[in-house]
Amino acid sequence: MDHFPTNWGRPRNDAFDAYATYPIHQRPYNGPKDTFADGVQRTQQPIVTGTSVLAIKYKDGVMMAADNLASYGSLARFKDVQRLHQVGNYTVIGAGGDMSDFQYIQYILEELSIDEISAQDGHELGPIEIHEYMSQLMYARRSKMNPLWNSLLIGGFKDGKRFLSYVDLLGTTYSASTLATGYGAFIAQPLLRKAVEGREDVITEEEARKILEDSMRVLFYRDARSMNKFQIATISSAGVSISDSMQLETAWSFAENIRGYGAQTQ
Amino acid sequence: MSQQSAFSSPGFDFSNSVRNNFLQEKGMPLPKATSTGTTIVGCLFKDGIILGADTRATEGEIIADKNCEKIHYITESIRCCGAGTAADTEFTTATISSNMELHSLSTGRKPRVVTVMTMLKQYLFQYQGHIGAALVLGGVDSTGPHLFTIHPHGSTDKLPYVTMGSGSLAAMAVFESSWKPNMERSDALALVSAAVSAGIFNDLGSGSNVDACIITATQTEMLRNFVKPNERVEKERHYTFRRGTTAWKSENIRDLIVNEDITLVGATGDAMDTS
Amino acid sequence: MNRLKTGEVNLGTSIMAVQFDKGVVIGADSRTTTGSYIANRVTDKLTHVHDRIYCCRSGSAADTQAVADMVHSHLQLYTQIHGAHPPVSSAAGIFQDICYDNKDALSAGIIVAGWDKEVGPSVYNIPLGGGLFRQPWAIGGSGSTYVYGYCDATYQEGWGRDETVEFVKNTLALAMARDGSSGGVIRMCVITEDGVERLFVPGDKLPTFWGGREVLSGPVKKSVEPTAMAIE
Amino acid sequence: MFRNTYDSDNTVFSPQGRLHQVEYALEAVKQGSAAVGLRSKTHAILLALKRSTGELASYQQKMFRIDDHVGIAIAGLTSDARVLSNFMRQQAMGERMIFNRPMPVNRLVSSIADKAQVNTQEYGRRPYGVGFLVIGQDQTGPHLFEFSPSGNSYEYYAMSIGARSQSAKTYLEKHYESFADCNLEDLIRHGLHALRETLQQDKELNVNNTSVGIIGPMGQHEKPISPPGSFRILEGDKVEVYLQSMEKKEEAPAPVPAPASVPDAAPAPGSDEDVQMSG
Amino acid sequence: MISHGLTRLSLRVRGKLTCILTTMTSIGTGYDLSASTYSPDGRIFQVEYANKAVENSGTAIGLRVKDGVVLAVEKLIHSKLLVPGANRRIQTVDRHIGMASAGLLADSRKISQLARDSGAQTRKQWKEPLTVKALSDTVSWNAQTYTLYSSVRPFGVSTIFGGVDKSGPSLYIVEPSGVCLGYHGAAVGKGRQLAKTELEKLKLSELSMREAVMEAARIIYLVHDDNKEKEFELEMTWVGVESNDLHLPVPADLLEEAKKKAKDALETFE
Repeated sequence: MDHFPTNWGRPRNDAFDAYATYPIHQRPYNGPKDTFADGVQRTQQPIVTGTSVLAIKYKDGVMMAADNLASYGSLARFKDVQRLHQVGNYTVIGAGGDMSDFQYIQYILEELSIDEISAQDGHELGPIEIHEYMSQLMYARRSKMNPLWNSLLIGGFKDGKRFLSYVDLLGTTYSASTLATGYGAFIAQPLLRKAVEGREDVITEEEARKILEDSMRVLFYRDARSMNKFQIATISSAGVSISDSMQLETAWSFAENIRGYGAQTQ
Repeated sequence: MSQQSAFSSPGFDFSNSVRNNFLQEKGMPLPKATSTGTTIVGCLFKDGIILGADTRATEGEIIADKNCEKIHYITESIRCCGAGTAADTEFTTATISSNMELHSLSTGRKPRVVTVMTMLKQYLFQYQGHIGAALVLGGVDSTGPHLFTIHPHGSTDKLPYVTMGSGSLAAMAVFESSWKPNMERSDALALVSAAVSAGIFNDLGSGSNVDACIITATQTEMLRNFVKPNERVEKERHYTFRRGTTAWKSENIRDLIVNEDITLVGATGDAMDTS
Repeated sequence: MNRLKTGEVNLGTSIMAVQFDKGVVIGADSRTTTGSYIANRVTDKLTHVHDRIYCCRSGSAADTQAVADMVHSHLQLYTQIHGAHPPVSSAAGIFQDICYDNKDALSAGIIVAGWDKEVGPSVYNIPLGGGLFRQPWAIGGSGSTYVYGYCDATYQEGWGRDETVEFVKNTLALAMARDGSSGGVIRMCVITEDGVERLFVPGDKLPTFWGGREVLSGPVKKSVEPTAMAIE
Repeated sequence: MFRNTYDSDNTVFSPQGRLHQVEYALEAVKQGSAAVGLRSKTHAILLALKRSTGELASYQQKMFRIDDHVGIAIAGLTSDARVLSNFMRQQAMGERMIFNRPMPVNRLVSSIADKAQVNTQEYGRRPYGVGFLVIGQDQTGPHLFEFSPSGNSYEYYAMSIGARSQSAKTYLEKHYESFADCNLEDLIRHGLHALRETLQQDKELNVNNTSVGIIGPMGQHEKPISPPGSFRILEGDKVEVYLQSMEKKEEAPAPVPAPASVPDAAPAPGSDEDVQMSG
Repeated sequence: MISHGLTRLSLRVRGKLTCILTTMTSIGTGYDLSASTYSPDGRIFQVEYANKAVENSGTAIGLRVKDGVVLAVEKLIHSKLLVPGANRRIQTVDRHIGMASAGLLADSRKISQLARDSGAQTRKQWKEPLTVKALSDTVSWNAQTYTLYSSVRPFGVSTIFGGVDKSGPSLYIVEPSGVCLGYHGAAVGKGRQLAKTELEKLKLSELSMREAVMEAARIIYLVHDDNKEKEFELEMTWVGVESNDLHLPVPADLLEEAKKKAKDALETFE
């Protein structure tokens, strides 16, 4: 018997279990089986998700941006989520992908920070150490077939050096002067590269901010899981600062006189 | 031997599963679990709880038992009706009943219905629905009368009138139309038997007789086969032959007991070598 | 995405919690279904986990009951160890831990709400994957998708108790009217420092909204007022 | 049989609140030949006296590399040292793998100190019978630490352990204020002078019995090191140039202290033999 | 057996005044060789001996004042080769809690490990920072188990835990016996008697953290016995309003000021 009362007492299959009395919740299936059908499936799927994170190097350090949205499928479910997270005094980690896994990562890093503080010996974790740690963690988890479903950008500034690198749910890492995750890799990255590459040591803070804002605007236009409310983090010799949430001006007026999709003119 | 090993691969032999699949495709059914395609109900009345159940057990389209008992004993004043896989319901309630007895001995108190409910739901949740027991739990304890349903995955409901099993829809229809708070004992009993009867007559998985159990603060009354609406009538014709119908010519009686004489050889036996 | 085990008892649900200055209002419908059969039409989905902390359950009935029972037990332990009431954040954190660690095995969407000494009223949302989000108001369950717009348009900060109760009641009534898996009665709790007050709206006394004809009708016949025949 | 009632077991406090078994373990350190460590603003170095059990035997190993940025010199039970140094290597490698950084030296020393503490508190164990001098360089510069079987670790400007280490200590205490600004060659010369103090009267430092461990930039007598500044051990002929630089013993600036003032004479390290486990 | 009973009786009658005497006489009786053995008069000597290890150590004090907690330690310098400031005796347990201890330093490191684990456990289980009280309870519970068995020895440290949590500033001492008590002003180690006397003179609940730093320095300088002891180094940390509720070393300039004032006060005191 399953526990679908509408099935109770009604024949489902004349040859077998005429009264729907089979006890297991999954009805037995005797057809050909997939080789992996009995394997433990642990690679879940992201449920509450964040979209792109952008980051660039500029004259004084690193600047990152991410919007405040956590989606639930196509539902814009949580609209005030911070996806840029400060770790220690020199590092910001920005996350796309599953937000519950990101919260877990934040917890892990908090424990790590407290261990580091407790030592009180003048050693502090910088972006390089945190990136290495995260890449080991992400790779270890994917090797257990149980990945943390995120793509992360880690940016920082320590001992006069800026640092920017990427790590994702597979443990893949790479580094560049501009980085973008999720849809940003397709939409924003070309813009960022054009604006930044070769000019990393020239771009001022104002200019860097403008580059990121322009990219965030395009993402808002073209990424269906994005939102026009975001934060910018700057990491430089002055330390870490994560801005309040902000909104961008967007342009729509050009559309007012568009008529139809072809020959139509009015 | 060498011939054989050359043609059979080492490891597990799956040839039977191929055969079984073939047989099944040809319409040969797999063995089935005995289940209680069932109507079980419970309702609250003025003085306590009345539980009701039909008595049919099925094995596919075969009626395996025409008069089984589906109201199981938990404690003197707590009873539990089971629907689903017969073996699962019986062993589940028996296990919990045993645990309740021990629990009551160790605490020196009479068990409460919520305790039973909690133990049952935790037990079933642990098995994630693989134990196919759908239960109606009722009883009276120091805190009054209580009635619960427990689903196989471990969820519970607390309601004044409940039904479970394949006949639950038919039975619930009766309750939803006629149940009232604070019913008299006789009215409640009639309602319960009407609800079970609705299952018996309208659900193919339920049938035979109505069992009922009335639990009040002071006593528990088990009314086995309270209503027997499907009494089997006497067969109209007999096929037994009168003694002496067949004639015989000779008589030979043999003793089936064989007597044997046993003679002990070397009565002293050899001494055991203990060197 | 069918995360429910086949045949499992489902809280196809509308649940909600809203914070106001002195406390929180939580609410839920009362329908429990298996498939399209209503297994329980008067379910109580507002579950006590501590004196001033409740949760609203959605998803599998078995899973959410088991999780709530575990959290309840944890919080009793907290009180024993610390000799003080647990903060709502701790309760929500325990819910998250269980939901996150067992995300493959559970289908539970839970809203935790309550009042504590440190921060006053608070509402936490723990959706399917085990994330934890603090919100001024939260909705959940299958019915919630139909009323996001209503909530966005209606909710305002700074409400008192009565306005908040009205908001919860209306939101749930709207969700129940459009979601087949939600229905029955509305149960609400007002949790404040002083206590927990239960509110009940029976199924026949739900607030009603537009329920007119949804088909275009022909021209309405002009009813002619019968006039008294003139008697010469 | 025992010196007193309270010294047979590491889980027993004496009425004075002392742990005799731990104190005896400290004596085991003094059975080993001496090691000296000192540091400047740029370098940290170790010097150790190697013993040989006989004409045909090779000289013992007194120094171990832990990682590029850490090295140790030991005094006491060599077998215990191998266990602990192996543990340190694992810790250092773990830190490189997980955080991509050289492990902070103080944490590395603390990790074995914490390991040693357990052996002073739980029944059925004995405290480790070996002391370390640890030199290392990390983000906060060059360091010198002492690890002892009591589970303590301290950071020093200069330190010596092992047999007759008190004599070396006296030399170091007299000169330590000048170490900070020394170049590598001067630092080694100071180290050799200190180490010489621990020798028996008729012995001299030579290329066979002297080891020098260095962390820090290449010195003027050295060939390039890879990676630059990493831990290296100088032995044999490579030590010669430094031995040459020493001043004659009679002219040595440190006065040889009277043997009576050496407080570590308690169990009288009579022979020059190395301590063996079976011993 | 009879004589045993008499001994016990007589010891009870004589009571506390004979404490030192009985300590001495217990040596060599065999009742003081294990934490799992009572002496005939109901004492556990191993725990008392562990206290001796504490008493041989430099003094550590803690002051709980209106807006925070100040911890100070008289760190005895056994060699002038030691790097000043490097070998800390005050440790950090969590962002908001510090500990100062007197006794076997290696044991105190183990205590700090226990304490940090307890912090991590609290954050994991309850998603909140642990309170100083809960921390001290956990550590004392652990310390107590080390007084029960012959297979281990008690911890040879008394630890002062100080921090700021949701109930405000708090200060506790955990002793080798596992006893755990809260204090306004706490002192352990060699000079604790004098330190306590000095602490009692202060109106601790009215002091500010800065004032407490001055007082703490003065007390440490006061209890240090120049004649008997080696050199010492004053180590001081605080947690509270001044440090943004983080456990941090007292800023260098303030520490210097406090040292100077303490030395001046010492001269006038004498």
